[in-house]
Amino acid sequence: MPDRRIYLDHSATTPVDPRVANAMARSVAENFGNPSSVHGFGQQARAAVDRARREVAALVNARPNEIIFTSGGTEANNLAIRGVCHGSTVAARHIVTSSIEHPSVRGVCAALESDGWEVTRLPVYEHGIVRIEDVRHAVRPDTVLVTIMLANNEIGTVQPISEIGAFVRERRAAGQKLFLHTDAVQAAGRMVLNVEDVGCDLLTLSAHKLYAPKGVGALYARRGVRLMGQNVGGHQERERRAGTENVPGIVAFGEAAKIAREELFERTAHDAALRDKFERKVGELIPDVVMNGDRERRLPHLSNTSFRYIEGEGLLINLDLQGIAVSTGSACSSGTLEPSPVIRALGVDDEIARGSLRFSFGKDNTDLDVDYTVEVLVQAVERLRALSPLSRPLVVS
Amino acid sequence: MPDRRIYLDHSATTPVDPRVANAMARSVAENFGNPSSVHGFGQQARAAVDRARREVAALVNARPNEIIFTSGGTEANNLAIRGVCHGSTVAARHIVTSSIEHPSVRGVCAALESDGWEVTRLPVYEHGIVRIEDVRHAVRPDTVLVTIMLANNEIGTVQPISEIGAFVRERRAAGQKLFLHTDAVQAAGRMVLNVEDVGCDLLTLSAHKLYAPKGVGALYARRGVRLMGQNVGGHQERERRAGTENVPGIVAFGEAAKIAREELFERTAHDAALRDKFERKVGELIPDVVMNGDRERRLPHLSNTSFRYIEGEGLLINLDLQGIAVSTGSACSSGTLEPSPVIRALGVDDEIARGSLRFSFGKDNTDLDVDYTVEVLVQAVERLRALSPLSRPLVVS
Amino acid sequence: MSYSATFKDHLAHPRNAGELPEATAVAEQTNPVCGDRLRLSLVVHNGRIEVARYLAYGCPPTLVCGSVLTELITGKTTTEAKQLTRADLLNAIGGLPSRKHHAAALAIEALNAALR
Amino acid sequence: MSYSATFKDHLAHPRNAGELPEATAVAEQTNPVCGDRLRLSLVVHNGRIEVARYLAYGCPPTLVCGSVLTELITGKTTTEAKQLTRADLLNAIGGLPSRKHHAAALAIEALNAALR
Ligand SMILES: Cc1ncc(COP(=O)(O)O)c(C=O)c1O
Ligand SMILES: Cc1ncc(COP(=O)(O)O)c(C=O)c1O
Ligand code: FES
Ligand code: FES
Repeated sequence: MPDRRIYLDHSATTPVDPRVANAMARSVAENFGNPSSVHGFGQQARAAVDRARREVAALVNARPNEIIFTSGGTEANNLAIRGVCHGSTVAARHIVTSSIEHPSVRGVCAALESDGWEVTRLPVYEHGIVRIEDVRHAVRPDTVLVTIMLANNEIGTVQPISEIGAFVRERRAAGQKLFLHTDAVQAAGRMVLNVEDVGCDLLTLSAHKLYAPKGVGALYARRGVRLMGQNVGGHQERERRAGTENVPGIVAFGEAAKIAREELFERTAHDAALRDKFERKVGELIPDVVMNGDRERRLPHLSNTSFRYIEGEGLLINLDLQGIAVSTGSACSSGTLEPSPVIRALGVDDEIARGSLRFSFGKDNTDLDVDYTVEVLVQAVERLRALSPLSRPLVVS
Repeated sequence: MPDRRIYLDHSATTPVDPRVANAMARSVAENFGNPSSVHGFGQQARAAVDRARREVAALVNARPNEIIFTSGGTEANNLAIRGVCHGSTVAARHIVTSSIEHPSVRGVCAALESDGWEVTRLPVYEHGIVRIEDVRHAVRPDTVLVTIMLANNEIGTVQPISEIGAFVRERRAAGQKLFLHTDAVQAAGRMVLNVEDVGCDLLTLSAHKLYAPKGVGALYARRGVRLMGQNVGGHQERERRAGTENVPGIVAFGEAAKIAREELFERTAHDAALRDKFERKVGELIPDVVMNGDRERRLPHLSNTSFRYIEGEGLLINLDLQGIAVSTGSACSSGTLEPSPVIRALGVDDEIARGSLRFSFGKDNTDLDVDYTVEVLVQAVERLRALSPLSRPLVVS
Repeated sequence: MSYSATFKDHLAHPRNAGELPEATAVAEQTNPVCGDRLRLSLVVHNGRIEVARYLAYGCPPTLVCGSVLTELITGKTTTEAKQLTRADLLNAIGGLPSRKHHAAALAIEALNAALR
Repeated sequence: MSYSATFKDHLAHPRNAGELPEATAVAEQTNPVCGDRLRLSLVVHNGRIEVARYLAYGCPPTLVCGSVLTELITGKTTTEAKQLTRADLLNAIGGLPSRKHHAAALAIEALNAALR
């Protein structure tokens, strides 16, 4: 293992904040009761879950009873999309989504498609942003759900969800049973989130992107949204998500949500400063790079950069050997042959798509981390480019 | 809060073993990477998950790649039952189950029923045990799944799953696509479990009944069982359960499984000694009690006792006020008006069903706990009986 | 289902539990749905409830409603007592989840039957 | 996707990277599915591969197959080299997940093309 280890993959997951780890450890020791139990041990655990629910609600300006705890962002996305579609009382069977959703949203939409639902996937053009006109055109009288992420996990672009929300509300005022779901897993803790302003009916969160542990997430479901439970057979979460609650995970999530709210501006400023410095230095020191996604409408902590002539994974492993952790595409699609569908959706050529790396900064990164990373990166890119046939014509003697 | 607190509700959930809590805390601090990430942080987390998988597999004598981690027993039951039914390639739509399943199994079966599946619920007679002849009669050529729990959560009775397993294998040898699922949430850590001997195709586990934290469970799915994933959109758990893994929970589960295996005989002997002493003293000191469920074929740690003339919840709260935690019915059905369907399935009268309490012992309980509990119980039963009109004829002047 | 401290106190220390050999009025009501039962014995003298006792079988809210009811009515005239509503009783015990309101209804019915 | 130490070493320190101005044989193959590319330059003298160089574009297995292949063939006669199979190459690099076997196939194809 290298001496120095630098974690620049905060969009894949974040280290657990020691304050959060403490809250969790305390909960493991003190609140081991089953929140469904009537006795004191149970009620103590129930109270801890309720406190956490208030904190998570506050993070997105929701009411506590609009928060459904799940096992993570993936489950929340499954519950939101299937829950609305299976719970729909109208005969309509059409969904509108984008072409750059996280695999979990993509996966549920594809599953519904094979059950006979129609799915329209909107383009995002070269900047990686959906156009509101496209949403207006795509929504039909038989559309039940629009599901478009708040911020993308690979390129960080922020989608015009408030505008989409306003449009969906218009349609609903006109009598259509249409709902808006947005996956805010990457946005939470990295921008101000307010479900009233966003105007969504459902919103997905995941704790482990907020310096809390993996295995817990939440779905905000606006009061009145009809949602068919997916995990059934228990009265937990007001009958919308059966199963004994992950009490320590939920307590940790609550603590992390509280800190994320309190330290939001500090964190975003910190991350953005590092990210911007990183991009400036890379631009200066490495030729033939392409920075993917809109420059402005994006999350503060993320840089997605393509290095021409080389492929991302070889570069990733070279960085990893020097202790630097980054990613290609989403962690979930790693290990597939296809270049990232998100980068491809930008309309770039295959080489750019395959040559992209995601650097995502977090609260514990430092200026020195950036310097060291750029230094290592410059050398690794050079080494791999020296190996690449792409820049050199083939001369057959 | 009372000075002395005695936890006798180990079937609802167990306190986390300090060794398990330590393993979990270490994992939170050290293995925060996303197991799907290619870099070192990710691979370290992946290795931790794999180690835990081996331990959980060993607990039931399965192969590691037959273990699917879930968010708990409820999700594992949902995945098993829906997964097999939705994954079935034959036109058949019939399920055989028992009338004393946990609400999660009951709930999924009911959900499938409203989707058009046929469900046969087998009686358990006065001892709370399914008869193998009934299973033989109930299975039809179009039966896809038999789902019967290994041990019941309210009365602790152990079902004849090996015999059922042998029968299911016979039918499969004869060409029927029939599978056997068993919910072993209560059995794990309390009896020897071996999927080969049990002869089941799917088996459910939940960590928090094994002195590990809530929010993690597992489904054993025998190699070759066709299972349609329910939480979709990610390649985790070999495409059978999408979503970033609950790494600390899984690590804790692995540690708890290891300890449960090592200390099984100690623990069962300890629990059985306390339970037997408890039942003996209650029988001696309190008149008009009925002990529910078979006396022999049951888990070692659990006593389900009905106190005639009084109702369980009032008694529960009286005990709770003195620091003793027990339960009525399953934790999950608490808060409903109906007396426990499990106790009712024994064919007892309403008064016995409503008067039942579950005392479930665990590794940290002591002899003194039993003495104190019986002392408090004797008084509380007397107090409540003094209040009960049931034993006294109504004399209208 | 978390009960208030007052509620639990009534459960652990029921007030006025029992029957009255010298009762001038006795009534027992059973809830047909859940089987909960409440028996009320009163000594009414000069139109005033001088002593009240109850017996109850059923869920905690039923037990507590009996206890609180006897406290409420002791010393009241029968006319006053007849005006007691389910809502008054619910207020006195600090509220109940709505699916338990029928426990209060049972107590009021028993009272009215005893006063009839 | 966890790669072996040897594998990573080849990735960090590719052996025989580059081209040969004095090459007697050059071939480049592209995988039609994924676009991975391997270019091989050889100096063959008296039926023996005296020097081998490679360039590669693509996933880590492709880069490593190029590096390991050049090590394997240097010093071999062309007859010997022609007998090298995909399996030999996979063995030499310590195995690959099956969906990456086509990286080894690409390397063997490039070798055969150069020796043709
Ligand atoms: C945008 C987005 N949605 C959903 C998820 C899934 O959340 P989880 O990892 O908690 O399953 C992730 C992260 O993996 C994500 O980045
Ligand atoms: C028999 C049985 N099955 C399933 C479950 C559900 O498991 P979990 O609490 O992990 O959702 C429980 C416990 O609640 C149980 O006792
Ligand atoms: S259960 Fe009906 S009033 Fe108690
Ligand atoms: S992706 Fe095809 S060989 Fe590398």
